[in-house]
Amino acid sequence: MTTAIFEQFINGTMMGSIYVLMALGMVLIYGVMHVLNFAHGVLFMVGGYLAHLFFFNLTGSYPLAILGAMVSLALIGVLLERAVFRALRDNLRMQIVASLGLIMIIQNGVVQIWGPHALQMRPPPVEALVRIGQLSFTVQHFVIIGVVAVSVAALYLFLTRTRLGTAMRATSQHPEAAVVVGIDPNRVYTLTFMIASALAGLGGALLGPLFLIFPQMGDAPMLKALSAIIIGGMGSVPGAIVGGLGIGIVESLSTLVVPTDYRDTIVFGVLILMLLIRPWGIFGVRVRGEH
Amino acid sequence: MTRSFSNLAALACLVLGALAPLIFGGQPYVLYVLTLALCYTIPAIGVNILYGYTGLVSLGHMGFAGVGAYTTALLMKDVGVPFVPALLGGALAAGVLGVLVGIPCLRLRSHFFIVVTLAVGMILFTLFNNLDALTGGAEGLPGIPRPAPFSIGPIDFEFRSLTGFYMLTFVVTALIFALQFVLVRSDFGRSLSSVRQDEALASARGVNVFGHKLMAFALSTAIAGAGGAMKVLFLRAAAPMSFDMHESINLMMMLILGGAGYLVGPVVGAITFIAVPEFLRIAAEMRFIFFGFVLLVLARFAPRGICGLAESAYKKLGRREKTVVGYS
Amino acid sequence: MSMLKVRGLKGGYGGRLIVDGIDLDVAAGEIVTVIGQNGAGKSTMLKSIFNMVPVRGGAVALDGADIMSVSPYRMLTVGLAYIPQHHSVFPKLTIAENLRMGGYLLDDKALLHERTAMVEEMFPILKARRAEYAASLSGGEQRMLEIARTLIMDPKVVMLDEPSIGLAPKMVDLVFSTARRLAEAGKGILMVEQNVKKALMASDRGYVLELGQVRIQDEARALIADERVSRLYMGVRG
Amino acid sequence: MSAILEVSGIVKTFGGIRAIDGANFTLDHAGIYGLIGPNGAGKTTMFDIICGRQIPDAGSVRFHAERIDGVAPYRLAREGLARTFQECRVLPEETCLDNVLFAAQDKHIGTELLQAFTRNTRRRREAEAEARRMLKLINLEQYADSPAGALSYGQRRLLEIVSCLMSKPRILLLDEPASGINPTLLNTLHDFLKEIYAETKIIFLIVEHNMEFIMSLAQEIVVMHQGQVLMQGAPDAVQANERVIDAYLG
Amino acid sequence: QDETVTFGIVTAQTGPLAAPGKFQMNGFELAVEQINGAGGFQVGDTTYKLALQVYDTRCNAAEGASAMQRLVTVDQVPVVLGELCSPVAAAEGPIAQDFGVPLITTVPTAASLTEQDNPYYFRINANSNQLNAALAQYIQSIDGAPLSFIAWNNDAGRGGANGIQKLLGDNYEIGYVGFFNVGEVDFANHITNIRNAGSKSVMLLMDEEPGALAIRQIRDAGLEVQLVGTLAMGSNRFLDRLNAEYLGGMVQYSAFPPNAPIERIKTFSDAYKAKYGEESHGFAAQSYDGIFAAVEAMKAAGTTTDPEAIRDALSEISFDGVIGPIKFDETGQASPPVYITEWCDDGTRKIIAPADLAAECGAG
Ligand SMILES: Nc1ncnc2c1ncn2[C@@H]1O[C@H](COP(=O)(O)OP(=O)(O)OP(=O)(O)O)[C@@H](O)[C@H]1O
Ligand SMILES: Nc1ncnc2c1ncn2[C@@H]1O[C@H](COP(=O)(O)OP(=O)(O)OP(=O)(O)O)[C@@H](O)[C@H]1O
Ligand SMILES: CC(C)C[C@H](N)C(=O)O
Ligand SMILES: [Mg+2]
Ligand SMILES: [Mg+2]
Repeated sequence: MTTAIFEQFINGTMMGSIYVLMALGMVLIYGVMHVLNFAHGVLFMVGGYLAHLFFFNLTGSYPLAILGAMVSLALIGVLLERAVFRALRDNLRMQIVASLGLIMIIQNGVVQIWGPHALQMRPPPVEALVRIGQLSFTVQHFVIIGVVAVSVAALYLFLTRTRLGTAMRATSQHPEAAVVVGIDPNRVYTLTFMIASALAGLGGALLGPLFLIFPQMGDAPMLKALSAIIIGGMGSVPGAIVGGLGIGIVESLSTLVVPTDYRDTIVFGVLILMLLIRPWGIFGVRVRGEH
Repeated sequence: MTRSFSNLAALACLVLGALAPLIFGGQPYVLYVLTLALCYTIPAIGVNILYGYTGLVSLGHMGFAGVGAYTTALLMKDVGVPFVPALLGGALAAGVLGVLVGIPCLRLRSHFFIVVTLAVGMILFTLFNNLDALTGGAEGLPGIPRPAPFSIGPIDFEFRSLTGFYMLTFVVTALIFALQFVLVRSDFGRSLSSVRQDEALASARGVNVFGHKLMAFALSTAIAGAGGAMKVLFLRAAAPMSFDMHESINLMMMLILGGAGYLVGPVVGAITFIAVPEFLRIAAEMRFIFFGFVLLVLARFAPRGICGLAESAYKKLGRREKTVVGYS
Repeated sequence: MSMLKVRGLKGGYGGRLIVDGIDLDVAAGEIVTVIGQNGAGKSTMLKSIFNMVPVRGGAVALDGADIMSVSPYRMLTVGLAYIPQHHSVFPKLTIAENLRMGGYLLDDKALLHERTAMVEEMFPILKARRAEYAASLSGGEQRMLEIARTLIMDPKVVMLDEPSIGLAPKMVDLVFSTARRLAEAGKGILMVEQNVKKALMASDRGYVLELGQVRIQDEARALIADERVSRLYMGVRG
Repeated sequence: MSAILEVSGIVKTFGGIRAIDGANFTLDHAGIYGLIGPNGAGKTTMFDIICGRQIPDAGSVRFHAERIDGVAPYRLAREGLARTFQECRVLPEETCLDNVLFAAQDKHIGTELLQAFTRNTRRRREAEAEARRMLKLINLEQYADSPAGALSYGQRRLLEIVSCLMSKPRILLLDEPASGINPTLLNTLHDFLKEIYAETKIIFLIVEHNMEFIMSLAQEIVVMHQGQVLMQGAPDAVQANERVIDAYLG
Repeated sequence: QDETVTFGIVTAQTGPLAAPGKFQMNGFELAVEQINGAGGFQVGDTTYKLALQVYDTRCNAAEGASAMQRLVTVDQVPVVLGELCSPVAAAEGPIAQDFGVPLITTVPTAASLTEQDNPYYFRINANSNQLNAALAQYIQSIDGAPLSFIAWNNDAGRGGANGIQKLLGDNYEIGYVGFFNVGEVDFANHITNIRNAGSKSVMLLMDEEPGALAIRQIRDAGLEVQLVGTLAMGSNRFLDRLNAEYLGGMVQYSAFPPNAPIERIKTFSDAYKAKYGEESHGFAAQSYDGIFAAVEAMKAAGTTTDPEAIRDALSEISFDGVIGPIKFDETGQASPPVYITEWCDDGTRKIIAPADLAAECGAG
């Protein structure tokens, strides 16, 4: 049983890392722009497809493919912010409509371009195995955990140590005041979307090879990430990290004791329970004026 | 929202709806799409009470619709209960579940409540899919009977034909619409509205915010349950996929698109949301790409939904200057 | 010489003109206060000068240069600062980070340090609590921080929208004396106030705004003495 | 006879901050009371506690000898405890008339639902007439059918106060009613409150930083400082008190 | 001058089942191309060309029903074919009955579909009972207990896993049963449980994409179990996703072994490969046969427009399709053979059941 727990712990950490990447992007966008971007999952998926494209058709190198996917996604993020979300800044309702519109366009567009069948790519870290006792994991498992850890650290440093990062936090807290001190909010919004999309792209490029690249590959991570940012306190970066990892691990460990067809029931049941016990999220603080 | 606009729009919908069988009698497909749209209008009215008036977002409402649907379907199919009590039973089951979920969860802050509804919706879907013995599981529940025909005096009512079932759905929808009308125009509706606009103020003025939310949630889940029941009676088959998260999100979208907080928002939204993709069938694989663009355009140019657009057009048309808002 | 020069300014929201042709001047070293009934358009006037309303027209010049088409977030670079009516500190940034954001447009690190040091000397409380969240400051202290923050860019003119709102009497005095210190340092100060008497007493000149237009303009002392002004805008019964 | 409102030993902390630190005061008889103190003294928090919006960590609040701390705000509101908010709250989408009517309506869910199905137009019309009369008193009658969100700051404050009065409270708490209001309009408000008090003898408890306003309006002033009550007394006494001057008036 | 008959098609062109939908469409289109290429088909004195009116159902019951409604009332097709998802077919069936237009489904497997007393409902493919029977029989013939399952949490997966367990009976030791949602691709937790259960064999009830992944993860985790798969896993496309060493010894049921040494299968497979550049697929073969069943029925009924007559003819027809002899029983269910094939070490397949069709490596 302990080996099983260990195995599931590693798997959960790996999936949790992916959720963290997604959650960070969503929490940035939500925190800075108050946009709940349901389309984040399809950006993740596009990341997978682009990594495939870069790997097979352009570079042949997996790290370059990841980089290519991230850069392309960053550009797509800029485009989306400018063309779609900027005009809807203060209209939460229509942001939801628009992001669903985007999901339809992108998901079906991908099927038009790449066909409905799942793609596969197997860069070296997916082929190579690490044996720990009687267990074995692909190297990719650890690559994912490591890359995510580094990205999270980098993002954290960016947000707290740099002028631009501080400006991002400032804008999220008080957009009008940001203008008054000379921050161009549009630039911050574009930057936010760019970073968030690049993170989604990174997620897709990391997970796609381990599993499959297909049009719905972003749906589940998006949902889990959404849950993660909510239990993390909506707008809290550490909350998103703990929430994402927590969901990944709970979901993996739960399968040792309950039938897998009830896995989501467990995950979401735990979520509900947690909210009932700590109604303001893990990291959320209760602030005056909120209810 | 101007009252005259709302009343006018409601009246127009009612008249058009009642006349639809005459207008589209020769086009069963159109009538079919309208019936389906009405099946979504009902739960959308539920969401309107919850979101449009009370300000609570639910991303799991089709789960509650599913509870109503399976309850009604099983009552009619396996127990042989007649339509009206079965429908009420379905609505009741969904409403009771709404209360059970609402009591612990409605005290949560709004965005937590969103995720709770999402979670409850997922859990309900899992149950529909996995309880093979009860719900038929993933293979669905085929063979759900239509309401039995009956006659009052010389007039026969039957529901197997499209026209018959359309009229039945229309009557159910109209009743629920009337309920919505009465509720939102009452003191109760004003209290719900105050909860949406400012909870702290509402409770300082004596509104039992939790109680009102619970009532709104119960009503809205019960109405959704009735809608789900009509849907499976119409399709004569129940499937878990008909009540999954995507459907719940679509329901929310319908309302927003039609115009949340407008009496006829659910009607307009459901018809748009059902009819446009049907119309786009000619576009085959491209149809959801087109539909996606339609949504983007609407989001951009109809910030308060189609009803909002219509309302401003109506106001321009009337040019009836009300009291000038401004300084003294 | 007039530092801030406003001519025929118009501004409003979606089709409604709230500010309707205002002429106004602020010279270096002077405090100018604008008063008027609630809803007269005072806040809108400041926002229009700062290019923060959707509809606007007229001319605004700062130190001789036309700034009509400068984006709000570029205003600080040309020397115009604005402190909105509602609190505008970044609540969950530390005080130091708030000051850092005040110097967002400053690329010169040395200059930034110098100015921050200067401002911290001016407002010692900010230095003492620099690592705390701005939200932990009292209302009056937050006003101080807002003023301090704009000073990092060394603006020529500072516009304040009801700086005394919600402040205890002691704090009000502190804010007005700070304004005086800034004026003495050669900056032009443009204030909007409902605390009319105290504000005018702290000012050099004043404007009375009504329905988006300037009704009266005069020396502050003269306005206080004006019987009609005191009756209509200062609540003096008569 | 017991006091009307009795606050004793209230403590309230937020994280590390002791917003209220053992405050005591009593309002013995009907009257207009002032509550003053420096920024952050805990005045608004005190209001929140009296109205049930915050639950104190320690201490008690009694209203006509009955303990009311921790009772839900809506229950207290139904018991006749009304308040305005420092940041000024109205229902922005409703018209001014509806704002006032809303304050007056019975908010028991059962009654509301009953009303939905048995409309009593006569009673509704009566309430409307009363509401319009109130709006007229504060010069807002021409805004009766405009959404409250379109009002200017000062008018919104007046609307909020009138709404509270419309619910026929037994005690009314006003949080900085004068802030941001033009002095001339303030005179109107001053007279209006005096008039209402003379008419109804309900109790007013008013937080204010505008000394001129509160000192001429109130019969008794409570001074808070750093979460405690510094003193309670007649306006003259308060204004002369050295500690008050030191901490607050400057 | 030729007339054209239009068949209605309901299938998933978008959504999560677009991939199997593609195979289904390939089958339909190949049949149409062949029939039209041969000059059409003759009913009475007229030669008819064939056309398809295709509507997307996204595996959504309401959409399926709308599409069905549109086909029978707007397009007024004489026959409708297709569908992938059982619950959607369940909603389409009653409309077929209401409007008296035969519906021939070619992929959905839920047994209940043909138990609704609906004379207008026909199913060309084996239903879950038939598939399960064949599989259960095979499993009992090997020493595979305890047997574990990893199955899609949908109609096909749940139907299979539950049905086979029932057929195997209470005495047969079951190790672990795990379901996963369509679109999920992480099998780690199932593998852990399978290992814990000490399973000797594992049934994979899913499509080729998750199937390939599951097998790789099972083998990478070092589990030495007998793998039993579905028809999606006995193809060269599947081999491309993995490699032979992962597959050797695995068996799967198949509605259609593309390389079987049977003439009609060979012909079909070659034509399919020529047109689509890949190995043929069972869904395509079933759907291909569906078109021919409809055409045969029209010929027999002597009409292309009278759905009633076509229905009657359909219930009578009997012909050799590529998946086997096609004949509908009184419930509208056909009984094509269910094959069991096994992967050889060189990456080819052999047929091991039914016994009379057994063939060597390279034939499956
Ligand atoms: N964002 C806005 N959209 C539309 N109208 C607005 C907006 N902000 C203010 N107004 C209107 O413009 C008018 C003037 O508002 P403004 O805030 O400039 O007044 P003010 O003189 O600053 O009043 P106060 O002393 O109460 O702050 C008011 O009638 C108000 O209703
Ligand atoms: N929800 C809260 N979370 C954290 N701190 C709070 C909260 N509410 C109040 N405080 C703190 O409690 C103290 C008292 O606040 P309160 O608002 O009651 O003061 P006040 O006397 O009303 O001041 P002002 O005159 O500025 O309105 C302040 O230091 C404030 O920052
Ligand atoms: C692959 C899927 C389309 C299978 C289908 N759900 C069935 O019933 O067999
Ligand atoms: Mg103002
Ligand atoms: Mg206060």
